[in-house]
Amino acid sequence: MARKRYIQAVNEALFEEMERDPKVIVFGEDVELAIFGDTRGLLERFGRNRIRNTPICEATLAGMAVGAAAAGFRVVLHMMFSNFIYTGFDAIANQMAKLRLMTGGQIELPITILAGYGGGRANAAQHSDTPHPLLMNLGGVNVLVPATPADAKGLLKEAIRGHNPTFFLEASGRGGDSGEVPDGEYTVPFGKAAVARAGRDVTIVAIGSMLKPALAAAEKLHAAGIQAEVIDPRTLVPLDEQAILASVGKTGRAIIVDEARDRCSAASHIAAVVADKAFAALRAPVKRITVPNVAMPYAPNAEMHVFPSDDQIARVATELVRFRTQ
Amino acid sequence: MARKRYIQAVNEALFEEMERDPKVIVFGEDVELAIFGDTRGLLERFGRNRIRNTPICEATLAGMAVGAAAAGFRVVLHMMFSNFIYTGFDAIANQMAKLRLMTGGQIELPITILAGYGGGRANAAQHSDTPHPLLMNLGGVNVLVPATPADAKGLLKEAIRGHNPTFFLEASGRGGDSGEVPDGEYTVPFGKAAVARAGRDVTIVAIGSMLKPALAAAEKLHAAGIQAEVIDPRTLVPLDEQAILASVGKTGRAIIVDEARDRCSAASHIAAVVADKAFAALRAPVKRITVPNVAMPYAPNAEMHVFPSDDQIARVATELVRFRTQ
Amino acid sequence: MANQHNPSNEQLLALYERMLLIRRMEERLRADAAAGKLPGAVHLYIGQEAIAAGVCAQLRGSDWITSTHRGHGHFLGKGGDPKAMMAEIWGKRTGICKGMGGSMHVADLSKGILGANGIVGGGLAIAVGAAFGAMLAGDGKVAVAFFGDGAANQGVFMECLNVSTLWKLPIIFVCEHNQFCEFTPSATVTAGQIADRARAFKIPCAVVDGNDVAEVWAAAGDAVERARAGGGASYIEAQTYRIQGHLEAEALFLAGGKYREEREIDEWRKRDPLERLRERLLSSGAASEEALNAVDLRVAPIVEGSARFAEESEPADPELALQVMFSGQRP
Amino acid sequence: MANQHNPSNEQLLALYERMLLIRRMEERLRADAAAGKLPGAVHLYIGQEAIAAGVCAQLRGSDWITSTHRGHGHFLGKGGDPKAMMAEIWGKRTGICKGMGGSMHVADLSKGILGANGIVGGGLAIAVGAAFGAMLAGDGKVAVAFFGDGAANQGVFMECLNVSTLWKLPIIFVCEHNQFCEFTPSATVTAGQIADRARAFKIPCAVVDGNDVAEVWAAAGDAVERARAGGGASYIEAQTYRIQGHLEAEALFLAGGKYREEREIDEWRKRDPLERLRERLLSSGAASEEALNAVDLRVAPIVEGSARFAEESEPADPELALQVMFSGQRP
Ligand SMILES: Cc1ncc(C[n+]2csc(CCOP(=O)(O)OP(=O)(O)O)c2C)c(N)n1
Ligand SMILES: Cc1ncc(C[n+]2csc(CCOP(=O)(O)OP(=O)(O)O)c2C)c(N)n1
Ligand SMILES: [Mg+2]
Ligand SMILES: [Mg+2]
Repeated sequence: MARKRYIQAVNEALFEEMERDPKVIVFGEDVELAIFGDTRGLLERFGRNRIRNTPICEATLAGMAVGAAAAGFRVVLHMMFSNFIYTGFDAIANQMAKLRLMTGGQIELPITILAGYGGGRANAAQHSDTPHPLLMNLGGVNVLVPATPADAKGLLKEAIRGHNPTFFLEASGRGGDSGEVPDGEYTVPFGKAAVARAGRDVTIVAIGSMLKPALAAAEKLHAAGIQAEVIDPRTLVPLDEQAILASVGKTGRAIIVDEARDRCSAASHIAAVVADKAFAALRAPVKRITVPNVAMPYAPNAEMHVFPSDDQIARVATELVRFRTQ
Repeated sequence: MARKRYIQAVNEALFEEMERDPKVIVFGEDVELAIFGDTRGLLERFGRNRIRNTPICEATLAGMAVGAAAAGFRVVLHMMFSNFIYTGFDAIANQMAKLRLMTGGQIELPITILAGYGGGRANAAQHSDTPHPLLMNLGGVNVLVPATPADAKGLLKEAIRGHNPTFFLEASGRGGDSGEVPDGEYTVPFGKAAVARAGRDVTIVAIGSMLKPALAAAEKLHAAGIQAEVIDPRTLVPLDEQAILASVGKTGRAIIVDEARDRCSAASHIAAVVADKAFAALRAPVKRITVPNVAMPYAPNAEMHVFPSDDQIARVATELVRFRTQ
Repeated sequence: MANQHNPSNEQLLALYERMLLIRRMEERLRADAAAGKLPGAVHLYIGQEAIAAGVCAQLRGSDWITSTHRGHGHFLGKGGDPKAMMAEIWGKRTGICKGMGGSMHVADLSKGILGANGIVGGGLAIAVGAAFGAMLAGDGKVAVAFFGDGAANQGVFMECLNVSTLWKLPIIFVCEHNQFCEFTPSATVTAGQIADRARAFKIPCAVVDGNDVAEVWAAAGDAVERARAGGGASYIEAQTYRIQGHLEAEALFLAGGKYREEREIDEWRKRDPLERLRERLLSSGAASEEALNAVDLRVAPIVEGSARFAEESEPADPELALQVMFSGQRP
Repeated sequence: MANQHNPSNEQLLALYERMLLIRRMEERLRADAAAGKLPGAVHLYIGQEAIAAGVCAQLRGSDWITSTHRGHGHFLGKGGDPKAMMAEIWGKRTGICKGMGGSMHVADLSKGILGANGIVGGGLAIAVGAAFGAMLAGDGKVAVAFFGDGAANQGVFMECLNVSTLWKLPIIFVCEHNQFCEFTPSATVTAGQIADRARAFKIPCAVVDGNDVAEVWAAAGDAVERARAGGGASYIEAQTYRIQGHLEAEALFLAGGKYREEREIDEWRKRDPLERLRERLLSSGAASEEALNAVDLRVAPIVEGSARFAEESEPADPELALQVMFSGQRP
């Protein structure tokens, strides 16, 4: 184990997988000089046949990922900010997510798409979207939201070795966050949630960037005598329903915290799964703490205002624990 | 009142609003000859300055809608099949849905986008998507899913007179379905659900195309002594939460039927709202009946297989009514 | 032997056979569509056969193609199996995509056919990606993107021209200019000459008579040679005409509306690529009436057999969508 | 009076003042960014001022423009209020967008400024839509789409050229070729000449020295005249150079990486558009040192006042997003 920054973990995963398999290629805008830092050093080590800058043309880049994967490569496409996923959305939603089904399973598309998501840095509306709900609804792509450096490294390696299109979403501006990363070779499997903190009174499902405020809230709740269990799904497609249901089965209370806009969010979906499959265990309403249905404002105070906070999480958790049906 | 086909109701709404306001313009691919029939006759009546065929370039068409609306027009953009929304998604998600917020409210964007959605006609994966969940998550656009000719006409007129970008989604291939349409001038307000059938035992929220099987299921349930209440939200953004909650408050049981893929569907979201705000009334798990997380297969039998059916709805409703917590 | 610009008699005869196969298959589909036997929409390739046949004759089995919603000709041109295609269009489990794709998505990866495509312009970037892969792999493969004049108005076309030129990719853009985008005459939605858009990138361009298979074949030969030699992208515009409606059942959609004159269709029928090739073969003495009739006799049972196979096959496996959506994972 | 191709001395002096205002505002933002006072990223326009100033001088207040992530110059060029812009970039409620948009989204609808844009290429189609509106309204307005050389690789560019040509829209495409797309030299991602892409549509093209405001002004004059006369679209490519980093704080992102030579920047500094104009004014006797100093004295307090206004203003209303997301409706 060693403490590493998130971005360093991502960088290591790329390095190791490119070393391991010459079929791994990386392309995207400004990947050579690594605007986010995650692709740093790859050009020097692997050359322009393995990593290369592209023109700004997301529609084509996403389509090319499909073609290059069909031609036998393991493609890593860097799309920088999540909002640019929309610019390439035709090839993602109509081709990448559907081609395998449409060919009756003739094709495998080992494609990993990296993009930063979310707000909190005054990047304003066009650089702050949290697009996992849209991607989850597409049906043909995996969606990863690793919150720790260790998970980032392990999930990215798993994605690159995988067989299906996979979105690897990094919380924007959190590249500097650090955490313990296992030494040596490892991967993290898809569809296995992590219990980031154990507790018996209330389940907090914290998605991606929301792990931090959720853990902070759990700490505050602990001080108030409430033991929150914090679940980090780590991957949204596939989703570890069992882990969530097991926790709610124990606590009888569920809060889902999601940086996505509320409507049709991952929080909505997980809440729906809980209301369906853990109904008998529920002792209180299922709560979502999300971003309201607005585009992200620019001003930091306005941004903060729409963001889930640890206080808000702690408050809702406390209400749930106190909830009594009449 | 007179019986009219759905497509005729849409056509009347366009006619009437274009007559009423010279600022209403219509453009899109093949609108002059009306591939779906909904724009038939408009060219002859209003000329090419009010309705015109465009090249195939959805990205630009969606962006142009924004510019033309900013320049003072009420834009109706026909995008044919919902999947082509993805092709124009950049301008929709990054511009249309955000420009008003980003300008601090300086701008109004009276834009109505028409598109057919859903499967059931062997149109295969790239012509069968049901995109309302993605649009609902965007946050800056209204989403209408009228299921009857009367609602189609009234909601479309309301949309065209409105102040915000609005998606008007028509179930593909249902243009021939008919129903009673009020005579004379009327509109249907956004955010008001309809009680399509009253009942006391179970609430079935049926979205768009799913109204038909939901009503058929309610009929079957009636024969079996179960009185289902069928709620048609009619508009998903804004969503009439009160109507849904009032119904569930009465029945204690909720099923949401949605032709969208399950994950992060409108069904998920409505289930989440119910599990939050109607928790105390709930007597059984909240159920979603949706399309599984696959691209639509082509073969009619395979398509049928993934589609919600009246039998399935009736079966789930019966289970819910029988549900007892241990 | 023929040189690159003049197909040999043998080659012409092979082209004739391929074109005839496409034509007869399409005619059969036309009849079956009219009879209400086909589940989805079909967009027929009648009148454009010389393009798929001429281009694909220059390709190897392992080369890549991407196609359009009007993709049966490309599938057959590239060596796709007629039976498997027919069964696919019928939505049967014996179909090349097991009934999951249908007419607009016929694909055979083992033959380099990356699929027909229901999104106008959707195949362009996929072909560019495959060409990029071929370049990186150094495997000598070439990619061909077939697309319509309508698709040439999608911006992705320009993006693909740019990337392909920059990276000298082994790709050929084949624009089938059939004068229409659905019910819209192309001239009313297309500014300037499409070829000029490629010329802006200094991509070698050939604008050919798409109803003359020898012309198409020669242009494709040049382009393929250039691509394999590392010379980068080429653009071929094959001028032709869509004889059938945009889709079968067009009349239903039009409901009396009109976007072209019957006379114009008749004019173009006179330039039928198959008829022209037939006459050329006969008048040049390259083939006798008997030889051509023999081709007919070879093609007819394939078509008949394919249709019968399709009709008699089991419907698709309704569970399959859930199984194949992901590789090694449930959806 | 000046003719269309030679600005009068008065006009040149007005251009000088506008360019100087942009420059000084940007320098102030550079300092405030370095001091960590600005919440978000800022992309500065230093070295490109002649383009916004030259083009906008040919426009009326009611004409439309769309801009890019590097949009302060266009905002000021089109007559946007410096105080309101500065406050916006500071995220204050007195900002032109009430703090909701920030640097990348400064917009003033009342002045025809449809907004800076964080999506590369995002403004193109919006301008085409506005031009379409102007054509339909017959109100004589013109739309200008400012965009970068990087944006010219987005397919939407070609789509917009096509629609604008077809419909003879009153639009001017102004490509600011500043040699870079972020940290990528444009030449490595751009095949051929961008102007040729417009020429493929037979759109009149002018490739001008973007650091010579008189050249830009003259080309824009032609284009605006053509647009107003119903002559359709024009393309202007202004060749220039990005003097600042892609964004302030670029060094942090680069972490020692390098994509251009200091020497190259110095070369271009010698072609500074403001300096050149200053020298021209002086050497031609069009303006005296005193007159130019007077301009400085007019501009300085505007900049200072804007910065002070911004700094002293109240933060944005945190509830506002929920109020303005929709018009007349809660989100
Ligand atoms: C992105 C997208 N937009 C619109 C359509 C609807 N559509 C199907 S075919 C077609 C016309 C295509 O014209 P062209 O590319 O010339 O091909 P052709 O039909 O002439 O072979 C259109 C508009 C589509 N399938 N995809
Ligand atoms: C759709 C999209 N892709 C990528 C980016 C990231 N990005 C911001 S500016 C930029 C370079 C733009 O270059 P150019 O158009 O030449 O403008 P310049 O910065 O030189 O003024 C890129 C890639 C973006 N903002 N939007
Ligand atoms: Mg065509
Ligand atoms: Mg640039």
